[in-house]
Amino acid sequence: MLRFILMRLGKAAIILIAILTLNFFLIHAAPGDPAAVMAGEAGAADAKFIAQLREQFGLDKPLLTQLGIYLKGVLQFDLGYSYRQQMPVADLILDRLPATLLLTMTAFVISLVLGTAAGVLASARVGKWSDTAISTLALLFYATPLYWAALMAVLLFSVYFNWLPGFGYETVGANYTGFRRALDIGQHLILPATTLGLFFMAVYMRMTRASMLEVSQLDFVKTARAKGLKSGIIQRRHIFRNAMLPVVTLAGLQAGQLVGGAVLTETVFAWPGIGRLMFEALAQRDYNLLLGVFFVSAAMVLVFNLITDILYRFVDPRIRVA
Amino acid sequence: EPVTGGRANVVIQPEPPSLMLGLVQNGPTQMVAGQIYEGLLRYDEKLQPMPQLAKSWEVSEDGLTYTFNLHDNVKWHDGEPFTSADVVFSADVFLRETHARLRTSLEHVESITAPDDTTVVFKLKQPFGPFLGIFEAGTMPMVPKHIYEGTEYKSNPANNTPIGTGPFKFAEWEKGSHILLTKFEDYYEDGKPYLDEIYWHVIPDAASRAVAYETGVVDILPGGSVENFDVQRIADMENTCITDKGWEYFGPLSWMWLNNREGPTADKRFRQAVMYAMDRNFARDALWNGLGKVSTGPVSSSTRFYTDDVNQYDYDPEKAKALLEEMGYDGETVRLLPLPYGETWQRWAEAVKQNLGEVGIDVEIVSTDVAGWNQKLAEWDYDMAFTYLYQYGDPALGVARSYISTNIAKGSQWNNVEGYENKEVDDLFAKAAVAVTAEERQKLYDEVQQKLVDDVPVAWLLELGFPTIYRCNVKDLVTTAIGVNDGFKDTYIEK
Amino acid sequence: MKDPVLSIRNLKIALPEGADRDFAVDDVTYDLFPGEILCIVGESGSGKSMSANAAMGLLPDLVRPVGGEIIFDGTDVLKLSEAEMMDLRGKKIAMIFQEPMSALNPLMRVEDQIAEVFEAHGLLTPKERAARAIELLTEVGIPDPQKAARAYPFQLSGGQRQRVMIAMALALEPRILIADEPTTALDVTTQAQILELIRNLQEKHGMAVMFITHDFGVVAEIADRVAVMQYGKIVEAGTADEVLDNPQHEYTQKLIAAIPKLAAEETEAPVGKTPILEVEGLNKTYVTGGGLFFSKPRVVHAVNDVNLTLCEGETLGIVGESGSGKSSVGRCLVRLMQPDSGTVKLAGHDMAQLSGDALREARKSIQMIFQDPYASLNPRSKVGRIIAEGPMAHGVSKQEAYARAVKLLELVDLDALAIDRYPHEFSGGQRQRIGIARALALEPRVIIADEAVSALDVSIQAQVLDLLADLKERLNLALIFITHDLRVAAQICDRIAVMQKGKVVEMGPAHAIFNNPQSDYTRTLIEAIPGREKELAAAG
Amino acid sequence: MADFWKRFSRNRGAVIGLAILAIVVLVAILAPLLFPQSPWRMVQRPFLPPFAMDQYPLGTDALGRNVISGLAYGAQVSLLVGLVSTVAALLIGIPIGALAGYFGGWADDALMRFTEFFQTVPSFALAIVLVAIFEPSIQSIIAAIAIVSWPPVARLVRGEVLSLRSREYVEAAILSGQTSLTIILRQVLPNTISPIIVLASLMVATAILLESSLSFLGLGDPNLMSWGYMIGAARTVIRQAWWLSFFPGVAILLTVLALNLIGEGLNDALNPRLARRGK
Ligand SMILES: Nc1ncnc2c1ncn2[C@@H]1O[C@H](COP(=O)(O)OP(=O)(O)OP(=O)(O)O)[C@@H](O)[C@H]1O
Ligand SMILES: Nc1ncnc2c1ncn2[C@@H]1O[C@H](COP(=O)(O)OP(=O)(O)OP(=O)(O)O)[C@@H](O)[C@H]1O
Ligand SMILES: [Mg+2]
Ligand SMILES: [Mg+2]
Repeated sequence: MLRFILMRLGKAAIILIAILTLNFFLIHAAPGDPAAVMAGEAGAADAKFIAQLREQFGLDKPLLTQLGIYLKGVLQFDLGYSYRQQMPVADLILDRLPATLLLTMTAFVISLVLGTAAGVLASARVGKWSDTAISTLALLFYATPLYWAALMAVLLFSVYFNWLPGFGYETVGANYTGFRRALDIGQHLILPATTLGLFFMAVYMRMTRASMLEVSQLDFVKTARAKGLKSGIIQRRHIFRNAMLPVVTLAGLQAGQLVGGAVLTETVFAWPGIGRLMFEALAQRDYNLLLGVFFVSAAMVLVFNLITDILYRFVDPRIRVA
Repeated sequence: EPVTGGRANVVIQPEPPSLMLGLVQNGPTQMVAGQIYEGLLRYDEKLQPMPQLAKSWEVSEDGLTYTFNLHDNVKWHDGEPFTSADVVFSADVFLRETHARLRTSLEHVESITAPDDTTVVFKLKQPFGPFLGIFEAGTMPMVPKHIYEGTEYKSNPANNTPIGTGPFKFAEWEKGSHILLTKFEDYYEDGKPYLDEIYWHVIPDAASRAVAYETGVVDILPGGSVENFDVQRIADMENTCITDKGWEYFGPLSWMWLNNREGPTADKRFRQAVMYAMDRNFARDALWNGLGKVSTGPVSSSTRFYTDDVNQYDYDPEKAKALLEEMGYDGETVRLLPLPYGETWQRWAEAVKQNLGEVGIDVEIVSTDVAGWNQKLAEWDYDMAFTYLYQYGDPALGVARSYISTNIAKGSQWNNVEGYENKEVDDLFAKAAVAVTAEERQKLYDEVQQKLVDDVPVAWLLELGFPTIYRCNVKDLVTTAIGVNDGFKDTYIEK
Repeated sequence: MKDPVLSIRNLKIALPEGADRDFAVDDVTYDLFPGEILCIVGESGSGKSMSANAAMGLLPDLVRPVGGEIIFDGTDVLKLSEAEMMDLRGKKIAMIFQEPMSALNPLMRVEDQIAEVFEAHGLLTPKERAARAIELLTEVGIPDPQKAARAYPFQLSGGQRQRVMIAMALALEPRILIADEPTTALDVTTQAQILELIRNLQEKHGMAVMFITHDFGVVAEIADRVAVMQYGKIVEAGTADEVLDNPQHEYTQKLIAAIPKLAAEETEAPVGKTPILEVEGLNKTYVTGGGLFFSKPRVVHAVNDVNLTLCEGETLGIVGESGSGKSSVGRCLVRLMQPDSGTVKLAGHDMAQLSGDALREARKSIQMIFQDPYASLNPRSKVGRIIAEGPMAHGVSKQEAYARAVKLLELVDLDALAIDRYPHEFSGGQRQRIGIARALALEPRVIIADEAVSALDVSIQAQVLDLLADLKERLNLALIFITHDLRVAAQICDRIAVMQKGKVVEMGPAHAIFNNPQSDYTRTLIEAIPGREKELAAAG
Repeated sequence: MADFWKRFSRNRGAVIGLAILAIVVLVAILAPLLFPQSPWRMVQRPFLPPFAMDQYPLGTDALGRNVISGLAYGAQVSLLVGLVSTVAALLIGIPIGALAGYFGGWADDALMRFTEFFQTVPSFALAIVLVAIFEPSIQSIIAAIAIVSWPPVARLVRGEVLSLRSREYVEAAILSGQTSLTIILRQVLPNTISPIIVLASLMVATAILLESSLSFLGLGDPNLMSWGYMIGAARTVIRQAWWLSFFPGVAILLTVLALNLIGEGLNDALNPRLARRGK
């Protein structure tokens, strides 16, 4: 097991380096450089000023040298310095990461729990009107553009009914502490997490439903019925567990992707996460910061894949014992 | 009567990269750090200098020697006393290295000296008309010598906990969320500031900012915080005041760079046609919610030495068509760069495209992000491009730079980007800058404005109005030409 | 005679719309008596499983009984509620299925799956259940029952899994055991063991067993009484002896006649002396798993130093249990797989060393007929194209290739119009003929038939075997016939090679192998052939 | 074909989806006839509410442009982006998947690592970066969407090819002397068509969503009126003019929904295993 994890980590490291390298070249291929942006923001600049900035950031060195320096830093767990924010990239990201994780993991749990529950329910009533209703509803959520749903949710629940805060991470300035603060954050979390979660719920719902139906056709289900087991037990113990295998795989892929993919939600809900950080870094060509965000979100994907694989080993004895 | 106590909740957008005003001078930094750092002077709505760190000043007859007398009880936020040595260090050492805009102005300065702890003397090489206009915090912020001298300025750890002399000191910065400033108890002006603290809320989405005001989370929306479409709706709310004052020093003027070097835009008639083809009144009403003014030329009406005695380009598509006909425009596509600063600018580009399309000019919008836009301008890779620039109260500081031929150089978007070359204009600007009397300067600037408006080196659009919206019980928010940027010193909240 | 435990009366089961016929089971009546083994035989799709499933209330969705009754204990099972049915299942009637691979839940330990039977009927404490599970496993003869109880299904062999299934079925001592082709997926030797086990348990517990099979060999081995089904109807029923020795119905007669006879005749081998294919020192090892980063790989020595010679016009059989390496040998010969070492001389040229165009050229003379008549034809190509593709790839013009395809279709007794149809429009036997035509299209000298008739029903099997024998004669082909069915091998082969664990353990003329096997392994194989004793008794 | 249609039409949702899609396609094609004026043209006062003037049934936007005309032209963009980027993604994904699956070994390893790599980068973020870097235009958007959406195709095709590759008819083709290329093109790929079609129909839907998301973030082609653009532009005025974001949102919703329904229908009709279940 340990060996397996180490192997996987090694492989992940290689993928990460590859991703960083690709992105490094991509970003440098883009027009514009951070010095110009910063000069621009300063309200005035001359060639000397820009040259100063470029030198300060090491942008005057050959590209490959820059890449080398960067990767060397990364290998020593140093993600570099953000040009624009004048802070270590790692600090900036760590600052924002909890918010993103909170949002995406809540959304993830919502989507997984609701999705599988709905999927199981629908599969149990396949062909009946309730199946159609559940499936259609899920499909509707899936077909709704995320940002649009978010806008409508803000309009409805925040502006019109004024039930929930429509943006932000917490009530700024309220200085809540302890439980009160958690409650406050929780309230802020409801809208973004639900809109994000409902979208992905559809994916799990469809997958669970299909998988349940597929598994219920398998021979061992017939065996179980021949034993005289109650259909509830058969559903739970035999069909559900087997049907969850592909869902687990999908969930592992999704959970990681969510972290880097919450840009839209974070934008609409003004959620201080790394998705937004990335978007800002991109517009400002804050190379190190952008690469850092990519690094972290790709690492998240890999971590979640690894967790899935480990989980999978627990669920599926064929892999565990082999 | 001012009341002490209370908190101001203000929106800040975008989040400033740093609060060290000596190193970074972008808009949001100036707004927040303007409470932390101070300059020697402030300016009233008429751009007349007012005391700040300098309680008084004299200018010699010949216009070459400027003497400033400083307050003697000023302390830095860390308790160290502020003296003339700090001024000399800031202006002569620190800012010369870090502040590109100031550096240009300081080229006129021969020496900066401190005869005693509360006196500073600037000696100029030759008279420089706008010199008294460069002492506000954003242009010449005072930085603590005892912290920065001999260090690597940009990586000094103190940059994260800025130390100034201003009415508020830095307390906390939750990145992506808020910045908190608290009252500086040892401030040198008695009883000021009135507020206990200022919360700057980082809310990156314009609609969210509007909601934040509506739901009472914030009380002050500095200019540009909400989309223009929202201004009226919010202004109509109860207990809400709105002012478009506080931008006089900056005099933000928008225009389209027109590439004078090549393509159809190299032809003066084409450029004039562009001016006639644009319905700028519509743009102001539809996009800017009726705020701001249609510009008459290169100088903002709030800037000194403005004149409206120039050719007027009213919306007249027929005239535009005639001009195009005359020059024999063949329908060549021109590329238009919008300003990547939000929806309004995007819409504006679309409206201009539509306007120009109606007189037969084929426009293609090239969309880029901030970095791409900067680069394209700096590399002159455009045909037409939106922008807006500050004027800093005086044509010599904020106008000439865009039109004089010595300022044509790739690599910057703050100079003569359009590539306009006119010897007469160069001469007039040069003379006007060093002329001693205001009358003399006015005459020269009248002439140069008329010439420029005839040549249309760039297509002027609007003098932008950036209204500040606030609850009416927030008093004395905008008291100077710099508005919110240094306003909180006087602000109090009525109970 | 005693009263029947289960009595099926005029059962009629309707199939959903669009099925191949209206009723899966049409007016079927039969009885199952205590203490007897009733075999239901018939070809695939004849409705054997349906009637049994109906008794368990386990019919597939949309398949409904529409008439008749199934009397158990004096009540009509068809009228029971689902709750009553649940009580019946597992406790009074138990069932085992064909596929041991998929009939157990892959995620649950064996003991838990057995314990579930008790749980389902609310019997015993969890501890007792576990103990019973081990007792049951011991009873069905699983080696090391303690360990097997803790195992997951994938850790057991097919035969062991089938034993687990039986243990589960026996758990509550049901009065009826329904076994739906429980040995079809197993090797002959394992099959023999399982049949014996069922027989013994039946005697010990005095159950009634309904045994479903399509194999008359199995019937002869195990049945007390037999019911023969065709198209959803019972065409003949009686005691095993009556039906096997003296079939009345035409269909039964046909089926019995089609069974390949075991006794290989001592033929005058028509073997030309010229060897066409000489195989020497062939080796093939599979390494699976492992990969770039993963755990220890699994190594299987599938072909272990195999030597073979095939002469012109000869048929060489390769027999052996599943996994013994038969297919691997065949695939190495045609180079669908690269052997690790050894030479394969085809008419003097070493195939094993060729590659690229030379290999393509050499393959013209050695072709293959595949097992699965469904998977061996591209469902998206028309038959004409399937046959003509080979010659065209070797530069024959399209017209000529198609003309040849028509001839070949006639040769295998198919209509020339078939070239314009898709494979799915043909029956299994017809498809196998198409496969044969395709193999012949390149005018090969050697044909390898890997389980070419295993997937076919007996009657069709007989036809295809006849066709092969006929073609071989007419075209002077040499044939390598790979099969696990010794009866088939006995019928068609001149010489036979017996494989075990990658090695050829015995090779010789067919009659010698059957009548005078030299190795123990061959002997076990032969003894395990179902129905052999009865056949010998009849012959002898 | 008739058989296929019969099975497809048994799924009521799929038929509804097809009907909706047909309408969208029709509107897209007829847009220039229905609305001869450019959708960018400022025709009335800004923020004219819906149903106030017959000529502008869905009102006007912040610049007084006709919303319904924008919707019609937006349909063109959405469908174009959806289709072209899907085709592009298929053109990348199918060869990679087919080669990996057919040849196996190190080729498979290399190609799959490559694919995995693209799956590890958060796809929406990558799309944003690509569009920003190559500057927003219809080409760059299509390219970016294709680049982030091909990996599932490659995986699907690889899986299918892997299982088809050991099918006996493929082995028969090898024995009959056909070249690898012929075998891939003639024997293998035609049999992967069904799942690819199903996947493709869903990819078109995803691509439309992706395009609209990019436009929403201001990364759309500034010279083309698209639905995402309309919502993005309307976001800031959502309070005073709900209809500006509402209608294009509904348009996207319906189109994506339609494509998903069609995808499900295709799946039922093309997947014989499901079809037999007689759902
Ligand atoms: N789930 C199902 N849905 C619809 N029809 C079915 C289903 N299962 C079987 N059939 C049909 O019912 C008929 C009888 O099937 P049954 O399974 O009883 O045959 P069998 O004799 O057991 O065949 P085999 O030897 O192949 O198992 C066949 O025509 C078959 O096609
Ligand atoms: N592609 C493969 N990769 C790894 N192992 C394989 C492969 N093919 C076969 N084997 C293993 O090699 C051994 C011999 O397999 P082979 O298919 O030759 O047996 P067989 O005698 O044809 O069996 P059957 O009667 O089941 O067809 C088996 O243990 C099998 O598991
Ligand atoms: Mg059956
Ligand atoms: Mg085999």
